[in-house]
Amino acid sequence: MPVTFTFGEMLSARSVIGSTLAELGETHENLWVLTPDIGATLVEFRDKYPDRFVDVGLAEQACVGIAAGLAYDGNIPVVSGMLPFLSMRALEQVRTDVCYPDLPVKIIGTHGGLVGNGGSTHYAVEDLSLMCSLTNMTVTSIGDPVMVGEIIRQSMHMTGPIYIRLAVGKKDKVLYEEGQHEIRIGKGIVARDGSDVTLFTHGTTVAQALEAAEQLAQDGVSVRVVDMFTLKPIDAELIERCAAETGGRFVVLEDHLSYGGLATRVADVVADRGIRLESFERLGIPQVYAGFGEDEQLRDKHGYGLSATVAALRRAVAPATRAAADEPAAV
Amino acid sequence: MPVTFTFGEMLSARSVIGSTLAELGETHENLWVLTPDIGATLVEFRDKYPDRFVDVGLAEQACVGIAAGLAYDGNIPVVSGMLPFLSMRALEQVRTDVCYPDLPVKIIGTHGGLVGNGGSTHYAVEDLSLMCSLTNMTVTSIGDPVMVGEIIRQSMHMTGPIYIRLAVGKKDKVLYEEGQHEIRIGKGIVARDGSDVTLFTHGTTVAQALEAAEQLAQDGVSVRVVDMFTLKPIDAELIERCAAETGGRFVVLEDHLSYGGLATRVADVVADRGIRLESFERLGIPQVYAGFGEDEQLRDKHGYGLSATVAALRRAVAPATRAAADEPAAV
Amino acid sequence: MTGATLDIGERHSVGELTDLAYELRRKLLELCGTYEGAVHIGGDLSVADILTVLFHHGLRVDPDDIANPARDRFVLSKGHAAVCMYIAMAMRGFFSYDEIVDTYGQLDSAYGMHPCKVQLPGVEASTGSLGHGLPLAVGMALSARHRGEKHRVVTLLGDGETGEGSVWEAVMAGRSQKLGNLVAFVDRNRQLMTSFAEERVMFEPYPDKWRAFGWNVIEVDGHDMAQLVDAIDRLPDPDSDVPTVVVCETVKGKGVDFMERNLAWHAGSLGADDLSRALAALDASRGTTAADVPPADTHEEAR
Amino acid sequence: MTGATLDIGERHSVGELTDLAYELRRKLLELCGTYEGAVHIGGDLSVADILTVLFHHGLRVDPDDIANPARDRFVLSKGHAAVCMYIAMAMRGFFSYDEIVDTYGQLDSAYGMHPCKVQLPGVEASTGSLGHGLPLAVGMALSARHRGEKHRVVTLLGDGETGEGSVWEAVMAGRSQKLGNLVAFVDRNRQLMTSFAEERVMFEPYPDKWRAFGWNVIEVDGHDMAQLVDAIDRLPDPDSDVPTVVVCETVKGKGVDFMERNLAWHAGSLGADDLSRALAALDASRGTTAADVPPADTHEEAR
Ligand SMILES: Cc1ncc(C[n+]2csc(CCOP(=O)(O)OP(=O)(O)O)c2C)c(N)n1
Ligand SMILES: Cc1ncc(C[n+]2csc(CCOP(=O)(O)OP(=O)(O)O)c2C)c(N)n1
Ligand SMILES: [Mg+2]
Ligand SMILES: [Mg+2]
Repeated sequence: MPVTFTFGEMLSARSVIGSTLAELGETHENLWVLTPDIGATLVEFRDKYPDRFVDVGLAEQACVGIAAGLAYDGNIPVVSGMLPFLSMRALEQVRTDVCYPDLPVKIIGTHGGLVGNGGSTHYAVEDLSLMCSLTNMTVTSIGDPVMVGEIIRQSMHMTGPIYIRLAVGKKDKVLYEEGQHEIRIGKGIVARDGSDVTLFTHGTTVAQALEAAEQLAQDGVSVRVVDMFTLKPIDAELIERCAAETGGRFVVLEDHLSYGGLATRVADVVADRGIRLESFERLGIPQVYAGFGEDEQLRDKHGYGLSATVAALRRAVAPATRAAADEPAAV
Repeated sequence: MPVTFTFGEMLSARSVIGSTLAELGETHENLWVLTPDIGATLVEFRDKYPDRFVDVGLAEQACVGIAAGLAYDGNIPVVSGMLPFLSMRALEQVRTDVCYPDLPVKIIGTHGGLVGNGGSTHYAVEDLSLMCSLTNMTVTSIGDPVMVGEIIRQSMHMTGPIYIRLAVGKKDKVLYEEGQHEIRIGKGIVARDGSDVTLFTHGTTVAQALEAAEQLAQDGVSVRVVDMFTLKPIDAELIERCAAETGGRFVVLEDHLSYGGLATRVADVVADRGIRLESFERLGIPQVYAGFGEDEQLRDKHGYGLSATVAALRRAVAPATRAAADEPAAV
Repeated sequence: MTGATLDIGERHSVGELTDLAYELRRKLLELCGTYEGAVHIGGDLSVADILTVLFHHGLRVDPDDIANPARDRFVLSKGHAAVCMYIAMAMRGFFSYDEIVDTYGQLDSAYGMHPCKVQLPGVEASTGSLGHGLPLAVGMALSARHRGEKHRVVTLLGDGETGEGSVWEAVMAGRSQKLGNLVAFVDRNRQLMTSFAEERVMFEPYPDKWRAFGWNVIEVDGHDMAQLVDAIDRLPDPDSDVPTVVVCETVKGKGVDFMERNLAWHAGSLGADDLSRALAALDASRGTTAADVPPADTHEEAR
Repeated sequence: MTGATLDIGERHSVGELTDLAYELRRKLLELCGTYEGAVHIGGDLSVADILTVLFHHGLRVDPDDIANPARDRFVLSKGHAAVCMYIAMAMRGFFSYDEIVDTYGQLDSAYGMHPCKVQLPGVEASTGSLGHGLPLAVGMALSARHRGEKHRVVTLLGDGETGEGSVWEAVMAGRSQKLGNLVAFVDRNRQLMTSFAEERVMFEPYPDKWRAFGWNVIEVDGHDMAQLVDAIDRLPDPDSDVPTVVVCETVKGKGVDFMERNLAWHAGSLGADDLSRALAALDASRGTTAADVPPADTHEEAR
């Protein structure tokens, strides 16, 4: 049963994972769900399909390897867990057992970004960079809780692996009205149109981006917000179009290290296509281990909160824009 | 006893590792060498300092964790092994146990790139991307066997971690005459000067880059070859200077996926600094798992061998240069 | 433990240690009653006795000289019990309990959900991702051995944590490197985060696993202070060849009836009402050990 | 083994199997004599009997129907013995031996240093990085169990490989998932790449480790064909609850005196001269088992 929702409402993305998988378990008899002891949201699936639910306990490597073994035999395994561990502890298994034979294993989890106040062992801040490094991997980061269900559903048709990143996933704002945007893996979403500057973002910071755009609108600045929820393959056409249509002004905002994630994916396209930009600025996690604090506090502290986003957008549209001083010293 | 060498000679980089560590073991009583059963070249160190040599067998995770434990107690541990395994199997240990507390652990190993004919489980083709993703990590890739010793020696003064990548390391050409270049971690080496186009590279393909430059010279094209052996922190000043001094024409050549490695590091700088390029082309491993074959065969097959390098340089200096057709379809 | 240069500090009787553990649990519950976010209270309560006996009897450490090279090293491998360690250390004089309560989990606090050596000198390693502590401890024990130091390296693992392969790699390394100065405590509370042990992961025969990996095994009731003290006093000489594991039979949530062996209390927070209920339960449970708590009803659901 | 629908193929006597293993070793040495690069000949020779008994007696597989869902699955976890598997499979009719010899390790060959399922249908998984095969096998066995299929999933590991934590995670999972259809062979040749077992890594008491992890353990001389056949014939019903490990006591380099228990022959290549020496040694060693080969002189050096 698809979740019903209302635009602007708060929803738990985790519960969307749970209910979507339980729904798909019905139509896909080869769908399995595996977890390394992070199964709280999978209870519905577990209770309906106990034979296709595998909790291996604390054993991320085996979890991914077992998923690959299932996939070799024609199954569609979903590995669900906490991304700081799934993206690193099991990385070689993801690369060698899943990506190399190009198996339809889905990795989905929470704690992407400086979220959850667990401290630096518990933040996945380089996960998108790691996953984009892997051949055959499709990499996504989702902010809208309803979209989580949509992406999982679309991914059922994929022959290769996909990585789906969430933030904490306990309380997430529904960003899009039903049918408002075409949602397709590999295509960015113009979440808000605009013509002065493009603000690229993904995941948990899409809501913040929309808020920043709204503030700029009050100054008469028209900000385009692109929800680039697919980082790999990247929507290069859209990036090129945005450069042309928003005066070559780009700001990239993400709850991820500011190098290696979306900002770097955009920089790759800019270099490959010889796109001439007027300004380019990254808002994301600097080269530090962030410590404790609530999500918003950490974003503010590390220079990619709402006010920093507003400031960066203002800088982007100001004359003589290149803000070289903002470039981190050594990266 | 430092290795003596002659320019142009073939030398085993592995034996340089072995002899350098054995030499440093004498002056640094807190230097340890650890390996997960890849100890053949460490015999000299092992025999001289058996108490500071730890072979844990097949156990990459423990190897890195133990190294971190040693470093917490004031030691300088070197972990030596095969990079496909060290860079992935132990990645979370590298991130969480080494990089987060910023410990002086050195990771050095072989099989960076499509080398050694071991097949796709045995090639480290995304390792530089992975390592550059880690905060506090210094990332290097060395082609000249003598330089390997120099970099290890320099790294003894570092307070944080370093990653040192080699190819197979059995037979490597001495590229630089003694004292010819200043070698400093964090600074690129202009291995050959030139004014028409810059060819950035690192590691095993530096020799190939020099050969390509020589061929272009016969056509009257002046190629600057930059050995960008430090990928992180990247020498942004040098990149900016090269853009200005070689007509904004860049080719990046590397035995690594063409996204995520040096080419991407350069693209990051280009975007950050708003560098206007006339042309930019990546030569590296495309998004495939490469299969079997000897090093040179695989480079040729995958479009980054010598002739492909020569062709790319010619394209770069040809009028109306942007070779958009060469951009991979989906990355 | 038989250290070399560092004095063990004040000597406590088993009764005093039991009182200290009670005090530690009280403080834990109080923090859990005031802090808004979730606290890993289940796994904290399950190691309160172990951490008490370590910081007040077992470990040769000096709160006034935290970098003394002769100190015993303690690595909290089950890093989610950080706050229990912070308070145990505060009670030993390392930190201020009030500062812990006042800043826990707040921006830039040194006291967060998992121990961070970078931010909190006095803890020996940054942990929180499970399966990391034992390899670190092996490295520290190797270093001590090499320097001829006589201190021990002690680590505390969750039983679920020992599902991690990295743990068994380190178990093998500790044995192969002949580290008699290495001691692992396992909090054998028979619960993971979302399941009971044996329900989804079969750990039994548990102590045999360590034995088959060549370790010296001591089995105790992890809430019986006399047994814990005895285990520590029986540890082999740090110069010996075989590392020791102390398998502590424990109860997750120990001391608070509604939390005991209850999957819903892996982590949680107590309102003021629940706090007084919890404190009353704690008083009622004084003097009980793991053997007194009935086995789990494994049909109950994780929340 | 007792499969469901697939026939086991031609039945061989122990004597015939022994001859097939001899033949396999001959072919291995010949390839090692012609191919210029290094071959993992030590670890190949150590599993030649195991792979022979599997492909000619144990595994219900059909070279003419490689995707038959009822087939037993075989995962070569110690992927560096790939060429030994290729030849064993060729002898069973899967591949052409000549094609293996002609293309081994060459550009775009399907036959390379480590098995690649993508390039070589017929092998069940891409392996080579050690510690991956058992988790894959657990997944395949789970799938078979779920579908009510009666086939087995068999994997072959190196003893050194079982130092990897990922192996123990999968050992635990295989037991917890109650996979009686899962069988692991361990090539217990007591050598890693650069050291002898027990010298730097203590594996003993080795079979106890598997027992303590809840597996059914069978111990055999891995070069004694009668014992190997017997072990396979004694495997429990695939529908039973406990996975089985067959710990095979073996000799790295078995059959060639100058390679036996010699660290220098983890990998290598034979010139024409050495090839004839090796073949002569092979003939001389016919009929010997692991028990006949003296223990290693562990003071010899790895090259
Ligand atoms: C590598 C890793 N995976 C997952 C987690 C999330 N997690 C925290 S506690 C826990 C359960 C641990 O069980 P156990 O070790 O028995 O400790 P207990 O909860 O009983 O204290 C899990 C899965 C983690 N911290 N690290
Ligand atoms: C994860 C990993 N680390 C290292 C290697 C390199 N390597 C190949 S074989 C080998 C030794 C393996 O020992 P064992 O499992 O006993 O197999 P044997 O050599 O005896 O056949 C090593 C270290 C590898 N293939 N995979
Ligand atoms: Mg537990
Ligand atoms: Mg072996």
